[in-house]
Amino acid sequence: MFQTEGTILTNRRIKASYYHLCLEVPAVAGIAQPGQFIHIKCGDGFRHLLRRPVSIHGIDRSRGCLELLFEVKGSGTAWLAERKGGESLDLLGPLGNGFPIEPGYQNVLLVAGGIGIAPMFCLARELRLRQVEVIMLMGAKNKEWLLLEKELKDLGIVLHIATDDGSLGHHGFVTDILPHLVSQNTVDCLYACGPQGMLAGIGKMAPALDLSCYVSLEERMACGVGACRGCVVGIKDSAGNIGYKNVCSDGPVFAVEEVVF
Amino acid sequence: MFQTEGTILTNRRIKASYYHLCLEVPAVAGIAQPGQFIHIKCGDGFRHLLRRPVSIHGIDRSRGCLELLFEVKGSGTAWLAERKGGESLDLLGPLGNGFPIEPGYQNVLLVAGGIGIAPMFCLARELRLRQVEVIMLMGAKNKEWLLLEKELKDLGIVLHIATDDGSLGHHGFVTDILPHLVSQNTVDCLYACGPQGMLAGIGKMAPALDLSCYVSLEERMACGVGACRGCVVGIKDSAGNIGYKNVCSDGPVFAVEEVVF
Amino acid sequence: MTLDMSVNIAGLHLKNPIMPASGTFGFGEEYADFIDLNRLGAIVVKSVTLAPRAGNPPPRLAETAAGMLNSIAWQNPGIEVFIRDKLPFLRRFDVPVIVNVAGSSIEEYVEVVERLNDIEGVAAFELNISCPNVHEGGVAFGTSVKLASQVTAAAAQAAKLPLIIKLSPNVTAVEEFALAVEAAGAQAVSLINCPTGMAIDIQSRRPVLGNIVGGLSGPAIKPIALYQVWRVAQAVKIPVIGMGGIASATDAIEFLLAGASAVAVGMNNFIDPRNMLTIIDDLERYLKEHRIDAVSELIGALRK
Amino acid sequence: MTLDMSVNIAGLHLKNPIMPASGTFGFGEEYADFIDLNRLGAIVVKSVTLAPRAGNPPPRLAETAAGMLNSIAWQNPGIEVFIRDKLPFLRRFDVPVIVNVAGSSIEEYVEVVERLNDIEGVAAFELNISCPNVHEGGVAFGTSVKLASQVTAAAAQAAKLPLIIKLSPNVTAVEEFALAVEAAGAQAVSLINCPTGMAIDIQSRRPVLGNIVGGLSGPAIKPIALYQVWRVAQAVKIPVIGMGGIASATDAIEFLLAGASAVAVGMNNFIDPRNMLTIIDDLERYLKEHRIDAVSELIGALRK
Ligand SMILES: Cc1cc2nc3c(=O)[nH]c(=O)nc-3n(C[C@H](O)[C@H](O)[C@H](O)COP(=O)(O)OP(=O)(O)OC[C@H]3O[C@@H](n4cnc5c(N)ncnc54)[C@H](O)[C@@H]3O)c2cc1C
Ligand SMILES: Cc1cc2nc3c(=O)[nH]c(=O)nc-3n(C[C@H](O)[C@H](O)[C@H](O)COP(=O)(O)OP(=O)(O)OC[C@H]3O[C@@H](n4cnc5c(N)ncnc54)[C@H](O)[C@@H]3O)c2cc1C
Ligand SMILES: Cc1cc2nc3c(=O)[nH]c(=O)nc-3n(C[C@H](O)[C@H](O)[C@H](O)COP(=O)(O)O)c2cc1C
Ligand SMILES: Cc1cc2nc3c(=O)[nH]c(=O)nc-3n(C[C@H](O)[C@H](O)[C@H](O)COP(=O)(O)O)c2cc1C
Ligand code: FES
Ligand code: FES
Repeated sequence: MFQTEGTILTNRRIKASYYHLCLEVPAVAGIAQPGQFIHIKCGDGFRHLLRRPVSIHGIDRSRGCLELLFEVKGSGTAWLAERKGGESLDLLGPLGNGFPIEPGYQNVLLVAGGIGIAPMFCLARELRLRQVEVIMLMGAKNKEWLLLEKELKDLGIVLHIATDDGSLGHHGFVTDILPHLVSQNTVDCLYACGPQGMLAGIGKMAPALDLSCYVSLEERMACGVGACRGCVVGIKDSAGNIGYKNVCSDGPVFAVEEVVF
Repeated sequence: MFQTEGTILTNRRIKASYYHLCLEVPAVAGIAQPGQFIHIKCGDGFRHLLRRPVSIHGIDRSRGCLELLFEVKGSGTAWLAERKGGESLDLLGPLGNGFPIEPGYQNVLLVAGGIGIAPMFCLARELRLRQVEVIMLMGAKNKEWLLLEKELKDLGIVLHIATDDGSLGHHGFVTDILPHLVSQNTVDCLYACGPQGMLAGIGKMAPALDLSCYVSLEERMACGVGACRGCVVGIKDSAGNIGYKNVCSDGPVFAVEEVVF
Repeated sequence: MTLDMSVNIAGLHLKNPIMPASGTFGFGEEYADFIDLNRLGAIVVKSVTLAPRAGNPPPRLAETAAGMLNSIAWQNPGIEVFIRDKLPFLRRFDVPVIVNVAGSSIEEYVEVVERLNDIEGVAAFELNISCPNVHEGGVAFGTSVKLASQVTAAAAQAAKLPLIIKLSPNVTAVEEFALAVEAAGAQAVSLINCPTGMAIDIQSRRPVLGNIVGGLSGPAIKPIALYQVWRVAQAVKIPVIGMGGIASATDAIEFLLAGASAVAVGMNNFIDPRNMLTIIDDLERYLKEHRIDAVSELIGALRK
Repeated sequence: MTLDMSVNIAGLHLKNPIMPASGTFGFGEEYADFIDLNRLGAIVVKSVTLAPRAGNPPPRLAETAAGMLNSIAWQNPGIEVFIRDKLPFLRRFDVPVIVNVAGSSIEEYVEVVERLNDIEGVAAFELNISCPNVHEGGVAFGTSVKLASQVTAAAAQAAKLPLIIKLSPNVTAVEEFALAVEAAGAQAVSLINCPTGMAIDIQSRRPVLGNIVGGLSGPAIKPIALYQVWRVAQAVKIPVIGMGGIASATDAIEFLLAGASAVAVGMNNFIDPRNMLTIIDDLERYLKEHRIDAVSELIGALRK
C-alpha cells in the first residue's frame, strides 16, 4: 500500500455521467489486483474532505497505468470529472482485497449492476487472460446507461442484459434472470458488484444457487485502510455469530454467505 | 449597492505579487467613486469562506469596467490571481464611502504605501480630471515593489518616492519626508492609504501639518455592508468620546483626526 | 395544489419559515439594497440593550475552516435610538420584526421589554441569554438553569408580545435549559447561539481576536446545531427556531425535520445576501417534488 | 544550534509532541505501510475495552463541512486480543504506546488498567470518559464531575503507569472536569473528544448515521478545541494534550501556545497519512525561523 501521486493521462466522459480516467501510477499498478480500489483525495481538503474510493477498472502493469471508470454522484466525483490530462492525483492504493480466483475455475458468471461494471470488467479481463469462460449478466436503468458491451463481446464474453425500462434485454432486474442463467450453464463461481438491493437479492437466492458467490460491497469510507472502523458491514461467522468487518480492509469482496444485508 | 456578477476581461501579474484585473460590471462601474471597494466571493464558499474586500483601482464608466490592483497575501487573493479572462466573479459593490473632494481644492498631496496605491491611483486620476494639481508620495519595500511610476508621471503628477531599503528615492519611510513636503508646497488636502503603521504616523503628525487629512483604513471584514459590526475602528467624536465605527460602511475613508490608531 | 409555506411561532404568523439570525442582518436596512425584505418570514434584528453599547475591541473577526469567529458582543445604539432611527424603516415592510434583547441584569432585560411592548412594529422578543462574547451577564444567564429561568420568568411577566429565549450551545444538557425556560413562560426557544472558540496568530503569538475568545458560526457548526435542535425539540412542547450554519434549503430542511418550526440564516448572509431567498425558492421546489402541501408537515418529521 | 523537539508528559519522554488521536490510527499497523512510526512522539491506540465490542450499527460516517461525524463507538477486539495480536507489532518501534481505555463501569476501567499494568510495551493509559457514541457509561462519566473523579481515582489507584484522562467537550465548564480529575490523581488530561452532532438525509428523511448521533471531528472543530485547551491549561498544573482539527504545523503551534504540552492529529490522518510527519518537519522549520531552541518553549507562550 502506498500514498503516492499519479499523473492523469486522459480523462473523458464516455456517456451519461460516466467517466473514464487513465492514470500513470507505476507503484500501485505494479501490484494491483481486480477487486481492489484506490482512495483519492478530491480537491484541496476543504470541500469533500474525505477521500473517495474508486475501484480499479483496468491494470496495465507494463505501462504502469490504472484505469478508472466512475459515475458523477456528488461533489467529489464532479471534481474528479473536471481533472485534465497532466494533472496529478494524491491517492492511497492499492487498497482492499481482490476477487479470489481458484485455479480450477473454468466457467464463471459475473453480475454487474450500473457502475458495478467498473471492477467487474477488470475481473473479466483477468479471467479471460487465464482462459476462463465468462458469462456476464449486466443491468442498467436503460440502454443509454449500459457500458462496455462491445469491449465485453470482443473479449469473447457471453453477455446477458437487463434494463429497468426494458429498452434492451430483459425488462427488469438482473436478479430476475439470474437463477435461470445459473441453471442453464455450468458455473463454478459467481462474482457480483452493483447496487445494495441487487447484492441483497443475490444474497437471498445464493443458498438455492448452490455455488461460490462473491460480492463486492460499498460503504462510505474515511481512512480506507482499516484504521477507523467506519465502513463496516454486518458479517456472520460460520457459527452464526454476527459482528462487523471493514469493507475497506477485510473486503470490499466478501463471500456472500458471510454478509448480513 | 448591488450583488452582481462581473466578467473578467483580463487578469495578469504586473510584478512581484501584484496583479491587475479588469472586470466588466456596468451596474457597479456606473456609480463607483474613488475610495470605494467591492467585496468578492473567492471560491466555492468552503475555503476562504468570507468575501475579500478589494479597492476600486480604476473606473471606466463608458465601458462599464472596473480595474483592480491586488497583492497576493493568502489563499483568497491567490485564488483571485488564478482567475482567467471570461470567468465571472460574484461581488457586492460599490461599498463604502469614497474620498471626499471639496470643489475648491487646487493642490493635494496623496500618500500611498505598498498596495495602498490601488485606491490612490484611482483618486489621482479623478483629481487630474478635475484639474487639481497632485503630488504623490509613494513608499515601498524596495524599487521592485514600486508600481505605476510611469502612469503617474504621464498624468502630470509630481512623484516623490521612499523605499525601506533606499533602492530608490528616500531611504526610509514616507512619513520621514512628509512634513517637509507639506511645508514646501501649497497643499489643500492630504489623502493617504497604506499600512497601519504609516497611517498611524500620519495620524500623529496631522495636528502639526494643519490641513485636512483623510485616510483609507483596512480591517478584516465579514459582511462589508455595515450589518455585522465586525470591521470596526476606534473613533473619537469632536467631544473626545470614543466609540467604534464600521470601516466598511462608515469608511473606509475617515478624517484622520477621528481615528484612534 | 397550492403550497402553504407559512408557519406559526408562538402566535406569530410567518409567511415562510426563513429569517435572518440576530446580529447577522443588522437592522435590516443594511440588506435592503440586495433583497426584497418582504419575502422573509421574519426579520430578527441585532441585540438591543437599554443603553448604547460599544462592544468589544477589534479585531473582532477571524476566519476558520468553514466558519468564522466573532467577538462583536452587543455593539448597538441602545433602545431609544433603535426605536427612533431603526424601527421606522422596518415598519415599511409587511414582515414581523423580532427584536433581540440583551442585558446584563434581569432588570435591564425587563426594562427593554417594557419599553418595546407598545411600540408599533415590534412583533416579538428574542431574549439573548447566550452571547459568548459578554462576560457580565450574558454568559452566566445562558449557562445557569436557575438564572435562565429567572430572567425568562421576569421577561414573560413583563412582555405583552411573544417571548422567544435564545439558548446557548455551551452547556452539558441544552434540553434542561429549554425545559426550564418553557416552564418559566417562554413561548418559543431559538438555538444555537455560537459555540465559544479561539484562534491564535502564530507569527505574533497573540490571540487573533481583541477579546481573545469569540463565537463560532457557519457551516462548521451545523452538525452540532442540528443535534441540539433535535434534542430540544423532543423535550419541549413550545416551538423551536433552529439555526447554526444554515446555507442551503437542504440545511434548512434538515432543521425542520429535526423539529424546528422555523430556521434562521446567520453568517451565510455575509457570504451571499441573496441566500435566504434562494433557500425559500429551493424549499418550495423540494415540497413540490415531494408532493408535500405545507411546509409545516416537515416539522419534526424525521423518520427513525 | 541543536533543536530540542522533545516534551515530557507525566514522566513520559516524547521525542516530539506529535501523536495520533485515539481511534484515528487503529493499532498503528494500519499506517505502517505509509509512514515510519518511529518518527512519532507517541502512538495512541483505538479505545480498548475488557471484552470485545461490536460498536454501533452502520452507517457510521457522514461528511460535514470541514469535518465528519462518526458513530463508531468502541468497536475493538477486547483487551486479551489486543495484548496478543496488536501489541507485539507496536513493540517493534521505539515509540511510547499510550493505550486508550474505555469501559461501561468503574470496575471495567480498573480491570483493563490492571491487566495492562505489567504488560511490556505499554507506556501510559488514556482513559476515554468522553465518547459521544456510547450511551451506557461513556457519556455519563464524561459529563458528570462526580463520576469523572470517581473513575479517575479508581484508575489512578490501580495504574502503575502514567494516567491521562480524556475529557469531553460537551460540557458547560470543561476546566471543572480537568480540576476534578487532577485532584483525583490524573497525571495529564487530553482534549477534546468529539462534540456531539447529527446529520439528516433529506431524501429519505432519516438520520444519516445508524446511531442517529455521532461525534464531530476535523478542522471545523479546531476553534472550539483550541479554546477549551486554553481554558483547561490555565486551570490545571498537569500537562495537557491538545487535539481537535489539527491538520498543519500552524494548528499544532496554536495548541502549544494555548498551553498544550503535546498534540494529537485525529481525522486528518485519514486525509493525509503523512500529515503527522509533515507537521513535525514544519514545526522544526518554524522553531528555526523563530530562533527557538526547544519546542517546550512554545508551551503556553501565548502573549496577551
Ligand atoms: C470500494 C469502493 C469502490 C468504489 N468504486 C467505484 C467506482 O469504480 N466507480 C464509481 O463511480 N464509484 C465507485 N464507488 C462509489 C464512489 O466512491 C462514490 O460514488 C463517491 O465516493 C461519491 O462521492 P461524491 O463526492 O461524488 O458524492 P457525495 O456527494 O459524497 O455523495 C453522493 C451520494 O452518494 C452516496 N455515497 C457517497 N459515497 C458512497 C459510498 N462510498 N458508498 C455508497 N454510497 C455513497 C451519498 O450518500 C450520496 O447519496 C466505490 C465505492 C467503494 C466503497
Ligand atoms: C476596504 C479594503 C480595501 C482593500 N483593497 C485592497 C486592494 O485594492 N488591493 C489589495 O491587494 N488588497 C486590498 N485590501 C486587502 C485585502 O482585502 C486582503 O489582502 C485580503 O482580504 C487578504 O485575503 P487572503 O485570503 O489573500 O489572505 P488571508 O489568508 O486571509 O490573510 C493573509 C494575511 O493578511 C491579513 N489580512 C487579511 N485580510 C485583511 C484585511 N481586510 N485587513 C488587514 N489585514 C488582512 C491576515 O491577517 C493575514 O495575515 C483591502 C482591504 C480592505 C478592508
Ligand atoms: C457577526 C455575528 C454577530 C452576532 N450577533 C448576535 C447578536 O447580537 N445577538 C444574538 O442573539 N446572536 C448573535 N449572533 C449569533 C447568530 O444569531 C447565530 O445564532 C449564530 O451565528 C449561528 O448561526 P450561523 O452559523 O448561521 O451564523 C451573531 C453571529 C455572528 C456571526
Ligand atoms: C473515526 C473516529 C474514531 C474515534 N475513536 C475514538 C476512540 O476510540 N477513543 C477516543 O478516545 N477517541 C476517539 N475519537 C476521537 C479522537 O481521538 C479525537 O479526540 C477527535 O476526533 C478530535 O480530533 P480531530 O478533530 O483531529 O479528529 C475518534 C475520532 C474519530 C474521527
Ligand atoms: S474506512 Fe476506515 S476502516 Fe474502512
Ligand atoms: S464588515 Fe460587517 S460591519 Fe463592516
